[in-house]
Amino acid sequence: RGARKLMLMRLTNSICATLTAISFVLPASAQDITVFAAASLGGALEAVGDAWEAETGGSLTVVAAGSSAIALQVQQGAPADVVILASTDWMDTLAASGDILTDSRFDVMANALVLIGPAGAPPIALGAIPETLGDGRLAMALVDAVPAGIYGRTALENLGLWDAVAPQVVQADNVRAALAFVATGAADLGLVYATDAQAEPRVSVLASIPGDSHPPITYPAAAVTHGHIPDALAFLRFLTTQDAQAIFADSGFLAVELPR
Amino acid sequence: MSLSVALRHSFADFKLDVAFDSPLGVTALFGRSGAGKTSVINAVSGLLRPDAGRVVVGETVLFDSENGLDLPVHRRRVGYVFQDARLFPHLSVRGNLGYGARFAGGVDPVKFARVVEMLGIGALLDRRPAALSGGEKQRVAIGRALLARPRLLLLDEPLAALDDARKAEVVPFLERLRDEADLPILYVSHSVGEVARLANTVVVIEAGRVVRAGPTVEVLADPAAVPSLGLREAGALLNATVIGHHADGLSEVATSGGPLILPHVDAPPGTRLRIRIAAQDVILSIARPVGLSALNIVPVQIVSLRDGNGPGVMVQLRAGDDLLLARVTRRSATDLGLVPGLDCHAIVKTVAVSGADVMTLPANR
Amino acid sequence: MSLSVALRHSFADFKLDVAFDSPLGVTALFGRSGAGKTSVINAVSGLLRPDAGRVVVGETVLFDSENGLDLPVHRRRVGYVFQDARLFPHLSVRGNLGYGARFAGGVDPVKFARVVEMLGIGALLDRRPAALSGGEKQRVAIGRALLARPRLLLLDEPLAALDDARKAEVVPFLERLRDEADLPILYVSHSVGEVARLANTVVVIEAGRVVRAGPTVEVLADPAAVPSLGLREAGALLNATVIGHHADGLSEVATSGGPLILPHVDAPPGTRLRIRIAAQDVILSIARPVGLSALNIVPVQIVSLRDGNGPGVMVQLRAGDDLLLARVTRRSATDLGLVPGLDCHAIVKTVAVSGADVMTLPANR
Amino acid sequence: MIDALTPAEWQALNLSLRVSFWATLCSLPIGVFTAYALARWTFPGKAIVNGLVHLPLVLPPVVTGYMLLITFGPRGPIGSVLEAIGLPVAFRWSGAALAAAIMAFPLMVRAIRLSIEAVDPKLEQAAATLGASRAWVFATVTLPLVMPGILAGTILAFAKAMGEFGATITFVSNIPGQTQTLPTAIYAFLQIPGGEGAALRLVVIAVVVSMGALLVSEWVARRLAARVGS
Amino acid sequence: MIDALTPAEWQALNLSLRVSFWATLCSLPIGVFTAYALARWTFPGKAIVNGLVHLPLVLPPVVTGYMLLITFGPRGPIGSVLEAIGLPVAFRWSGAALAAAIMAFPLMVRAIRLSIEAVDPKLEQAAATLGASRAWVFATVTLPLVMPGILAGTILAFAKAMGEFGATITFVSNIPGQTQTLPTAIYAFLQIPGGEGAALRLVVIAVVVSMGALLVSEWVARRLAARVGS
Ligand SMILES: Nc1ncnc2c1ncn2[C@@H]1O[C@H](COP(=O)(O)OP(=O)(O)OP(=O)(O)O)[C@@H](O)[C@H]1O
Ligand SMILES: Nc1ncnc2c1ncn2[C@@H]1O[C@H](COP(=O)(O)OP(=O)(O)OP(=O)(O)O)[C@@H](O)[C@H]1O
Ligand SMILES: [Mg+2]
Ligand SMILES: [Mg+2]
Repeated sequence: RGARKLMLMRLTNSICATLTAISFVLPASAQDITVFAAASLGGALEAVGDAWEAETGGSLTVVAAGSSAIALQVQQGAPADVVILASTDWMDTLAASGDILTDSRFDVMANALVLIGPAGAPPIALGAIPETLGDGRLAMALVDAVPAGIYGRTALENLGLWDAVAPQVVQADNVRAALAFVATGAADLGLVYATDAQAEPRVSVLASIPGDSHPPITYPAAAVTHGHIPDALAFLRFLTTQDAQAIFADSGFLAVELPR
Repeated sequence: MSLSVALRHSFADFKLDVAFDSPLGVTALFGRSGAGKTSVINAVSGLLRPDAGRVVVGETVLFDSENGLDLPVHRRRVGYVFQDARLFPHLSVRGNLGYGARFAGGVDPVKFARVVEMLGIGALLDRRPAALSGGEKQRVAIGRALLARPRLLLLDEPLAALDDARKAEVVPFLERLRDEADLPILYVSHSVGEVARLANTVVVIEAGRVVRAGPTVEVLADPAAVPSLGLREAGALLNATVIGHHADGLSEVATSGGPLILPHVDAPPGTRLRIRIAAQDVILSIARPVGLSALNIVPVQIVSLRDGNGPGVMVQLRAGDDLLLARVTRRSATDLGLVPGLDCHAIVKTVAVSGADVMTLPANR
Repeated sequence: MSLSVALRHSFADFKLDVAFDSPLGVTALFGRSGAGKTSVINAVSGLLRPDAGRVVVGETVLFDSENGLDLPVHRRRVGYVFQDARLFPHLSVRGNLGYGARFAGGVDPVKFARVVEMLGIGALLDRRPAALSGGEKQRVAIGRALLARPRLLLLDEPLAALDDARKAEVVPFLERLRDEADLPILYVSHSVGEVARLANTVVVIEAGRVVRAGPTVEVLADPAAVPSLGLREAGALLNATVIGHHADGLSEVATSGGPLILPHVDAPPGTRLRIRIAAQDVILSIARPVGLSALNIVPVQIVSLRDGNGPGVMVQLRAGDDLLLARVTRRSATDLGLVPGLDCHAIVKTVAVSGADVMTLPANR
Repeated sequence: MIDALTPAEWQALNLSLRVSFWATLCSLPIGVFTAYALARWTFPGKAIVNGLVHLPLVLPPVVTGYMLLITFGPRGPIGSVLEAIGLPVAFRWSGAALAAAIMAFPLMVRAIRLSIEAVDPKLEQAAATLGASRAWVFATVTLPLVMPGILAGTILAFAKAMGEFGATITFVSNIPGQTQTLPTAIYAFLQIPGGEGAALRLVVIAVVVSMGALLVSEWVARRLAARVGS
Repeated sequence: MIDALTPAEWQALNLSLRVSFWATLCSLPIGVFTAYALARWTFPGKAIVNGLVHLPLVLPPVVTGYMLLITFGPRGPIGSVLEAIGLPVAFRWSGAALAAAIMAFPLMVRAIRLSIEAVDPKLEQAAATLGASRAWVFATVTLPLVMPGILAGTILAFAKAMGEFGATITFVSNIPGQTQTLPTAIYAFLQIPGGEGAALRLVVIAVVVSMGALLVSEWVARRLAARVGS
């Protein structure tokens, strides 16, 4: 069954690639598309949607939920054309179960981790985290379950800081909640995405976490097998355009090398 | 219609074991508080499932433990007036009254009006039960049962909370029901006077057992039954026929012992009556007295004398074919030399026989 | 202790406007169903807050709308026996009985035993109210109120669900309470007989208004009060003193009209009594009759005659310094030529005066 | 807050109301039936039914949502049947209503059950002696007397449905106009930088609507009580 | 499921039980008081109190958690005071209990309130005539008669506390041994691919424990009913 599915995917893949190419040449036609995206991308994608609409006249529906929920839902047949997750693991799962067109998968953008503290606090060196923390708390997303938490933990391990701070880590169910711990003063320091830190006036970035201390934080996107593939591919391609990438950059995301 | 009841049931520390038959009409259940009267009625209604027994109304078997027959409560069509009124708090008085009728083909407006009038609840129809007095609640409960077109009426001290005037209005209505609709009635009361008028059969219960049962005339005229019924309530029943009505509001009736003058009886000449004469309302006189305000002087013969545990003696008298009871002091009995066989005169005040003591019998009985 | 009540209150379609004073002891509230008796009692207990009024027990003002005084219910310490028993379903009978005592310094085991014995509820102490019969519930409710050491007893038809034998045990107890504890009692009943014995003051309510109020002796001996009290209940009160007890179980008492023979009175010679003689138990005779089973023949003089709306006439009689009532037919009155001023004889059967009609008065009154 | 709602807010509010309304309405008869069965009957497996009813309360909502997704999803055993007969619920507002109904069910049943248990069986007996069959007794005596409990259960269920989030987003996701209720919209706003203001607006809307419903229910309850009590 | 629990599972179960137990126990008197006030008193602001009680039901749990964080966090107006007097709740199991209690409060109050409203005021009046002050009437008549409702409210609250997740993790995070209850552990497992098996183990544990509590409560309720009814 898997093999047949894979063949089918290949076939449709190539057909669709052609169609996509045509669609870009042809005058804009209405292309309504549904994107299931990691919740943290919601804002940026809304803006992308406006651009998409202006460009093609089609509407974009952004469905924002946790990456795990999206993955499960797509596996169960959710009406998604495109998925964009905050987790490569879950995208791998979808690929393995044949719910995405593997050929259409690519990383749309990237993110970075930063160390935050209360607004106005002076920058510190990473090595000084334990002292700065004292007996205070370090807010992170779930270190075993949520991508931001997993990345953060790996980084701290690679930086040799994990054992020192582990007892003081407070884990939130998502990175925004971790941010809230710092923003409300409940935690002294936090490890969150750069994108989140940027828009929160109650926190300051105290340090950046080097990108090489953890696997790259990327946002993979792909077309859903049971979705409307031509439109999905068209939208995926639109994500690689300058207009779209500019919107992501505005929100603080980092550019990645895009497929051509 | 006949009613036949046989029941056995055990509560934690009370055993009920009663059986009685009543060939027709009204059966009165007497007994002290806690004797088991309500339990019997509950079993007949189906609310209490007895350990064993059989309940038959007319031709219909309501319950028979041997054949595993147990008609559901709502199919028994008993009109049950509970000791506590149990009105539906969410319905108006009107809604309560009409509740049962909807399962029996709708409210008959004529009967509704008659019942409402008799019970004096016309002004209350739109009130909720919570805004009624104790007696008003009880009256509505009576009306509710009557209007449900039951095939058997179960009345558990229905008149206890009512004043005498109201009682005097309700009893004749029940009487008519019994006669016109041939409706069997099982009636619990503490007052013999209330029931003697209605009942064809009297059943006396003590501690869950039947200690006496039989036709009302026999039980009430039996000096031995006096302890069960209460001294003040003892009294015999006389059969009589209306002779005529006098201009001064009195009625004359014929008994086998001679004519009697009674307060006005609302029945045409020829109507057969039953009259209760309380034992303590009868005075005995050796000679025929004169110049007395009592209008009724009946020649009688003493049948038996029975000592009570007080200073009283219960004297059973034969008046024609009927039996009378008189309660006198032992001293009088000695002074007057009362012995069985002695002829003397029973003096009965006309006013002592109240409307509640006179009941009309249907022509066909 | 005295009780003074003045109340005004409006329900949706019922207006209560009553005022009465009773200088001491027991006040009986009479009235037909829905007359407003329970409302009066509720206002005295504090459960109903009347629109205006004043309630004073002895020296204590319970309620005074003018001074804005409204003693909370639990501080009034009224022992209220409700028309519906209102037992606590989660407490055993023992728990119910002891409930009030804990707020009044604990249960007095002697009194507890006495009350339990009188009410015959000894075997029920560990049961829950749900497993009691109607009369048993009411008895427990009476016990609960009595054991709460109240300073005022409010009894709303407490004996309606009880058999005569039980009533005969409870009434003397209330009497003793009244006398020994000087406990004012407000007593609602439909039965004059039940209350005449106890009450010092009678208040008759009709449709929310007091139509008669006054000392029991006066109200009961007043032919005009008969319609309010009910024909069968009319009867006068005689003052008497115990002379002695005879070997045959009868007692002799002296009245201003002459000696009377009564069933045994449980009181030593010299005790002052009050005796109720129902109007319908009195026969009038022009000549002094002989050879009668009735032991009491009292010379009397006719004071007044009053026609009822039936065929009866209420005759008020003077017997010595006391007043008696006799109910006779109009025909007898004419036949015998009864007119005010006429001397004649009142015949009273000894047995017609039951224990319930005889009440002892405390020596100091 | 003072200016009118944005179309997106309207949509979420509209959907939340629709979902909560239908969730409550459709579960009401089942809730009353279940409550009655639990209160009055003894039957084998009663404990299991009781347990099942309470399950959504005990489990983290995600788990309930997950189970719903597996069962009622387009590829689930029940969902595929529903899909086949043209009644799909997954990723529809009807699915959101299903999730809300299931999450609110224990609250509704408990309230109604409690009220049924408080009805004096003596009144039901009285109705039976007057000729009312079991069903009639229920309809004419039990049900009216249980109205306050039903009302309480309904309002609890409605409030819960308005606030239901975890099971909903897991089961039917967060599709604007289809399954994006107020709570999931609030969540979505909270997940993006700078979304707190928008989330707060939605919170206020949710609070205002729910408090309104609550006030109405209290008023109705007082009316009901007055009808019985005086 | 057959083999013994892992230490981590034990820890989460232990903590969940502790949190739910204390949440239920401590909110019980307040719940009874609130229910009584709502059922029997009229006071200004009653509607507001009623609304506040229901709020956690209406709001997405995250929002409640966020509000708790703002109020009871170390910098919050109440949290800072608690911190100062040595009773910190943030990131403690006591905070988890607080969150669970607040989330469960509306359920508890509704159940108890419903029962209080079902108590016949005539019995309370009877108690008053026997000399019982308001407080005594409450303690000796109302309270015993309301026991079934209190029991129902308690078990509802306990079940809700066992399942509470959103507000808890938002308020006190997920610190193993401190604030990692069963639901947060389950949530964490569900977030990683392939975590379903481990999550299922925990779900089963949660279900078994809660059903046990439910059975016990039903048994106690039957005992209570039997005491009053026969
Ligand atoms: N809460 C109420 N609202 C409106 N009317 C009421 C209320 N309570 C009583 N009533 C009316 O007030 C009148 C007096 O009632 P009350 O209970 O005092 O009568 P009662 O004399 O005790 O009668 P009963 O002998 O039947 O108990 C009745 O007509 C009754 O319907
Ligand atoms: N559910 C029950 N469980 C245990 N005993 C009961 C139950 N119901 C009644 N009893 C007992 O059975 C006996 C008979 O009760 P029942 O109600 O039939 O008496 P009753 O003759 O109607 O008395 P009353 O005149 O006082 O109403 C009483 O002793 C009562 O205590
Ligand atoms: Mg009875
Ligand atoms: Mg009354």
